[in-house]
Amino acid sequence: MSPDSEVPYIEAIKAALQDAMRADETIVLLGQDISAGFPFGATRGLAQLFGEERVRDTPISEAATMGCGIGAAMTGTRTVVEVDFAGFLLLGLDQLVNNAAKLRYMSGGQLRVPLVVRVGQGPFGSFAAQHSQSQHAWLAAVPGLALCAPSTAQDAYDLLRWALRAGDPVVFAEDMRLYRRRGPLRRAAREGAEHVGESAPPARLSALDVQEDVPRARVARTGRDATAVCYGFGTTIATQAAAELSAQGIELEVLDLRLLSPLDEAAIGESARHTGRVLCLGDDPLLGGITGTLAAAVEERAHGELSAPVARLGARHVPTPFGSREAFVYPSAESIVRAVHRLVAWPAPAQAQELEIEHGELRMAPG
Amino acid sequence: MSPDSEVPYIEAIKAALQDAMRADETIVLLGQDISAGFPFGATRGLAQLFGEERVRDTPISEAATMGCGIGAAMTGTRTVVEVDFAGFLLLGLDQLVNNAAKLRYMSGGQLRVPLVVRVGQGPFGSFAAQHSQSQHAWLAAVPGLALCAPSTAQDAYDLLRWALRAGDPVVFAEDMRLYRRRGPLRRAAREGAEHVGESAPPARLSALDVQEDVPRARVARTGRDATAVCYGFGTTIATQAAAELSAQGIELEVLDLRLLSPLDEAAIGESARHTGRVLCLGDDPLLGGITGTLAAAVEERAHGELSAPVARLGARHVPTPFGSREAFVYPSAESIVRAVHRLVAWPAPAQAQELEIEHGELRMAPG
Amino acid sequence: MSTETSSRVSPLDLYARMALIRRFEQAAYRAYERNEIEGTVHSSIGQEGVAVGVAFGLRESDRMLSHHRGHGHALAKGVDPRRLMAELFGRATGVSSGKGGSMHATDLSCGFLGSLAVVGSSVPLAVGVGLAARRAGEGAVCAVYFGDGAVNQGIVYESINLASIWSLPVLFVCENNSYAITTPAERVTAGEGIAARAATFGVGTLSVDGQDAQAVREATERLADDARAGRPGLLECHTYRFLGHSRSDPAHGTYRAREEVERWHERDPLTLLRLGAGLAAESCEELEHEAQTRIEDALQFARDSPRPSLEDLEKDVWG
Amino acid sequence: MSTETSSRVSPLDLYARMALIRRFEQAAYRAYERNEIEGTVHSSIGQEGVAVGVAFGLRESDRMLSHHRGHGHALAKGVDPRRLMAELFGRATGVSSGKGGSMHATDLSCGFLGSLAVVGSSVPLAVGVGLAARRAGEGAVCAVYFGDGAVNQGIVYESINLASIWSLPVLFVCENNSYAITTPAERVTAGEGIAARAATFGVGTLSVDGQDAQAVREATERLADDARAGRPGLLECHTYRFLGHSRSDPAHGTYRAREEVERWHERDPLTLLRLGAGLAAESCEELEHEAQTRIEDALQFARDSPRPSLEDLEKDVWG
Ligand SMILES: Cc1ncc(C[n+]2csc(CCOP(=O)(O)OP(=O)(O)O)c2C)c(N)n1
Ligand SMILES: Cc1ncc(C[n+]2csc(CCOP(=O)(O)OP(=O)(O)O)c2C)c(N)n1
Ligand SMILES: [Mg+2]
Ligand SMILES: [Mg+2]
Repeated sequence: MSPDSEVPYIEAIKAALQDAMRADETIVLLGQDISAGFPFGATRGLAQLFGEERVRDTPISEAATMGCGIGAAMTGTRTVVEVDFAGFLLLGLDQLVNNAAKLRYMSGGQLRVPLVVRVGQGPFGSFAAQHSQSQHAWLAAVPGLALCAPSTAQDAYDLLRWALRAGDPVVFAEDMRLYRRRGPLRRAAREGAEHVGESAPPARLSALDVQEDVPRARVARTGRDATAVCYGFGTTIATQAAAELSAQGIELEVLDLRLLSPLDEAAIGESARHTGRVLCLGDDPLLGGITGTLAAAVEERAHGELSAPVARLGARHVPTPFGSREAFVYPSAESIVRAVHRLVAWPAPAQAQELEIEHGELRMAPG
Repeated sequence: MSPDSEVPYIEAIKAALQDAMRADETIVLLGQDISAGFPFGATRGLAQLFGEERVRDTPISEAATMGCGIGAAMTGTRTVVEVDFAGFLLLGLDQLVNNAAKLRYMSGGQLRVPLVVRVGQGPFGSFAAQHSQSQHAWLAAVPGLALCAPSTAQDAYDLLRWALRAGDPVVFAEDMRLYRRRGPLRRAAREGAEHVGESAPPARLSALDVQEDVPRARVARTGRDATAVCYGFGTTIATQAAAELSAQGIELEVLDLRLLSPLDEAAIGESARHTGRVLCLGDDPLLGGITGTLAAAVEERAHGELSAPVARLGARHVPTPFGSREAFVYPSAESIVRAVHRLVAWPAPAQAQELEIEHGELRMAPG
Repeated sequence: MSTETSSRVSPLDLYARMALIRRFEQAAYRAYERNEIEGTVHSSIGQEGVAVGVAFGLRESDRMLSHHRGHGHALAKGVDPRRLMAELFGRATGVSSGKGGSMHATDLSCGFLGSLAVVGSSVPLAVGVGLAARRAGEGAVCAVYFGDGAVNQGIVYESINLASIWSLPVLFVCENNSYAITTPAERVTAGEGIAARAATFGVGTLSVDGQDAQAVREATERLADDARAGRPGLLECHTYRFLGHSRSDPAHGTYRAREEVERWHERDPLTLLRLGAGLAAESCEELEHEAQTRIEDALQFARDSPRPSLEDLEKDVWG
Repeated sequence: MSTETSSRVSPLDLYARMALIRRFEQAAYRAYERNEIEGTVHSSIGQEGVAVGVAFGLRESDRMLSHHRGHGHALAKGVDPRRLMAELFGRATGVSSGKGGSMHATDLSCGFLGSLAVVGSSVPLAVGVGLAARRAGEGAVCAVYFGDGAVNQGIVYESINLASIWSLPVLFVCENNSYAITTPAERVTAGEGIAARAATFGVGTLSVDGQDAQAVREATERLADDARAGRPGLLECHTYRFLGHSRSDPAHGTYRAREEVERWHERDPLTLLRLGAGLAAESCEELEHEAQTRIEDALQFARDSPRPSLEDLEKDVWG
């Protein structure tokens, strides 16, 4: 692969798995139909390269597979468990939350669980309510897990390489809408050399004292008028919206969080203070979802320096409907454009009045 | 039971089950050791009253038990599934989230699932990390579920009676720290007569259009200086804190949400605009937890009418440690008092400066 | 023996329904390839003997739950092909108002409680349906389908155990088509298979040739009668899907050898029934023609139907 | 036969370890009643034959996972009673630094990977441990305990299946004490029980008298040897807990008849071994005295130890 070729996100994931498995012989992959690379191709060909001992097709036993991954990880075999759709993660959630995330703590530090769980997120393929869901707040809220939500092919590669060096469990949330999107990819020449960008020094990110280097948030596009705080597919549509807004003379800064736990609140505060107007984007519902945490972080880090109330755009509070109607439930470039228009117009007299009547006006569902 | 006797919260739950089972012959209880009333006594004696056909001891099969409850509920047998500790809920979560919450939607309204899931929340009994957790944001974020978090014996009774008349699934989150607390209890003379207080008309609460009457939030104590937005055990400690603060001349309003989904945002806005200073209390972590949603609702409903940044108090971002050390992780009356002191002092010059240096200062973990 | 059913079922009835399913699946698959249908389509072509044998072995008042490969189950239970096709097309006239799609079709009017997409997850629901039926004194059995892939989901065993200790009217039907997507059953399923496993949980079990609709129907009747009397049962049907798992995999060439697929094609359930029951060629052709007409009508109905409105999409969440 | 173990194990060794466990459990229970120990204490009194039989049937390099009733398992595997008692007391000197407590004790130094509180949830971990051991070419077996109550958790079957298809060195040990809290096993477990169930998943199974430590040890050796050679096994041990489930239920009078409890008291594993192996009364008394001394020392150690600091409580979360 030449350094500057554009590859799909899913290929970047495969490249990361392949390079990491080459660098670290302990790595084992577990998942359904992974030797065939079904359904999205993330593991296609890896069984041929590394053998079926390391690329193991599992039965449809999500709970035991997760538990098996944990047991192997805690005794020296770094494990990657693949869960194709968010909906199926629920079956292994007891193992992930009660065991993977807590074993180190409960054992007084004796056990470490270097497990990576790759899980598809978001709506994709019109598979309806049970397949399509977003679990970012859920997973971020579990002490003992880190949560990656990469938005580009390069980040998919770099963050997965990083996750595969971490000493503790990482959930790798892959927005399925990104799988086919292409982007430049530079693979690491040697172990540890990938481009995670600026990495936080051992520091207090969010509520957590972290000893390891953690990739920081990244300004994906600079702007002066407003900030979109986003991750995963949100970064894609925010960037699209930014281009459209720019043509209208509005410069939207796009802050790509990359990780949701630990959360780079310092970067959120910085961008919020810079633009003074912030839109927090998420794919889970506004009630209980990640946008609440992001908005609170903005307020806490930029209080008194905002020119408009923090706006949120999340999923409608409905299960995902079947078919292309799913798009109706989630934020889009269009709904971002609309939200930013209102943010930058604040406090336009008409709207100010509207807000007097109906508080919470700037808390938006898409459409 | 005389109308004004004080009874423990757990007895109020039992009374609600008993009265509801008398009024509605279809109700069946499912759970482990429930005929013996183990472990907290919520069902003690009910098997004698209603027979083992209606009070069914299950094997330790949380997933199938939840699924069985759903199947029965959707075909005419209203079911109450008991899950003693939050940690065990994870085993039935696929059934709860992918089936109970979505079947009505996915079937175009043909299926209704009048299931009530009673689940213990919070730390209790020093049982350590796997037993003790709080899942309020998780459950509130599931479209298709309602989430009750009653704080008093009367509310435990009233809200459970309400849940047992609802047409759709309700998760009944019982903070285990409340089980032994006593309060007055008035049982409903007849079906539907319980005191759910003011009930919302079919209305848009949170992001959800709700046809049924839904119990509203309740001002548990009025105050002019600051508001604690809380639920469950949080209401108890906020009320304790309010008494202490009152002796110091600070009047804390305590807004007891009662339900977290649908969320009574109008009541939050009203109290926030009234006092201008708000502390949001939760038992899940600040990152990804319910306090983010609550704080965002405050900002959205009371923007421009607040005299201080919204403060949050949630769980530390750690698993629950063993033993009485668990108290260290969760908010307490003392940490509320400290937080309110800082809220009402805002913007005291010294602190204002402190906030300049360290944003997010008013986002507090306990202690 | 459930005389209520056996008496009224003729081989021609079975054939007619199988032909209907076959045409429906072919039409749906083509519509899917033309992108008229979104999402995915899991075809049951080759497995019609199971769908029809089970449904005709049950009473009309019995209930059914299914999984991701459920069109045939639904049609066999009596779901209107027009409304099922409309559901696949995501139209408001679909059985689930177009909000469920291929994997989430429900039609309460004929006891088809629904299909679910999470492998194994419909199985415990059947236990609850059985419990409710028993409490209502209905004598209705609930049959629930799952595949060979689902036999390694623990919830299946939890469910069988529950039905067994509570003596509920539940019939567990394992549609063993030897593969879960690309994975051969024997590579991921240790030991003696689902029937032997289930027997140790105290339920009655039968294993039958799923290509033989009559054998499936008879076995279903026996186990359903037992279930009604308080002994739940498990029926394993050996069958084969003639097409790939879904669009993304070919019928053969990767994980299945061409010869294997061809061998199974020789055991087409429609052919087997026609020959086995000595059905006249013309009768069969007529039935197939009828099926074809109904399916064309169903396609037209689906195409002509509107999608759910945005308002509809916010309905039926809670309250 | 695993000569490495059998040769070095004398009945006196077994007796000594059972006596240690018995004294530990008695002391812990009393400390719990005095509120010196918080949370809960699940006593294994009456079940020492299983703990010691299994641990002594394994090699020192083998690993073990346990559940909520795990003190005996830990001590049998070699965990220091001082540090285990300190863990129950929630002290920083405990094996898990006082952050895990009675239900979450881990001591990697002797291959005791830990106890977990969610019923059934440690079982799949053993499969992973077996996988890692096999990949490392270690030849170490991982034994994992669960109770009769856990046999209705589906994850147990998923795990047995996984170990079986992958031929992993795992020994599943069901400690069948006939009750899960107040619930008799036969009321919630249909069919033929865990050994028969497991056999259909292709693993080797043995059922033994759990009160007979020597029988347990021999069965463990056999199954562990098989597991090392690539055939996982399941050992069911019939035993009884002499006390209630935890503090809140009495030993007898509610769900267990006094006579039943008394009948099992006659099958005390210590007495059975003393009589069965013809151990001299003085030797046994001496061992019990020794155990008593060690446990008193352990208690003192626990009491004298500090609790974890608030700083410690924020450690070991992530990164
Ligand atoms: C819990 C879960 N895991 C994975 C999937 C993805 N998936 C869909 S169908 C399928 C194979 C099912 O095989 P089987 O049960 O044999 O049914 P068949 O497709 O052969 O009819 C898988 C793995 C799923 N839907 N649910
Ligand atoms: C998943 C789960 N459900 C329920 C419980 C509560 N609980 C603790 S111990 C126990 C009984 C376990 O019985 P068994 O497996 O027979 O072990 P024993 O206590 O008899 O040793 C139960 C139900 C739990 N810890 N985990
Ligand atoms: Mg199959
Ligand atoms: Mg037991």
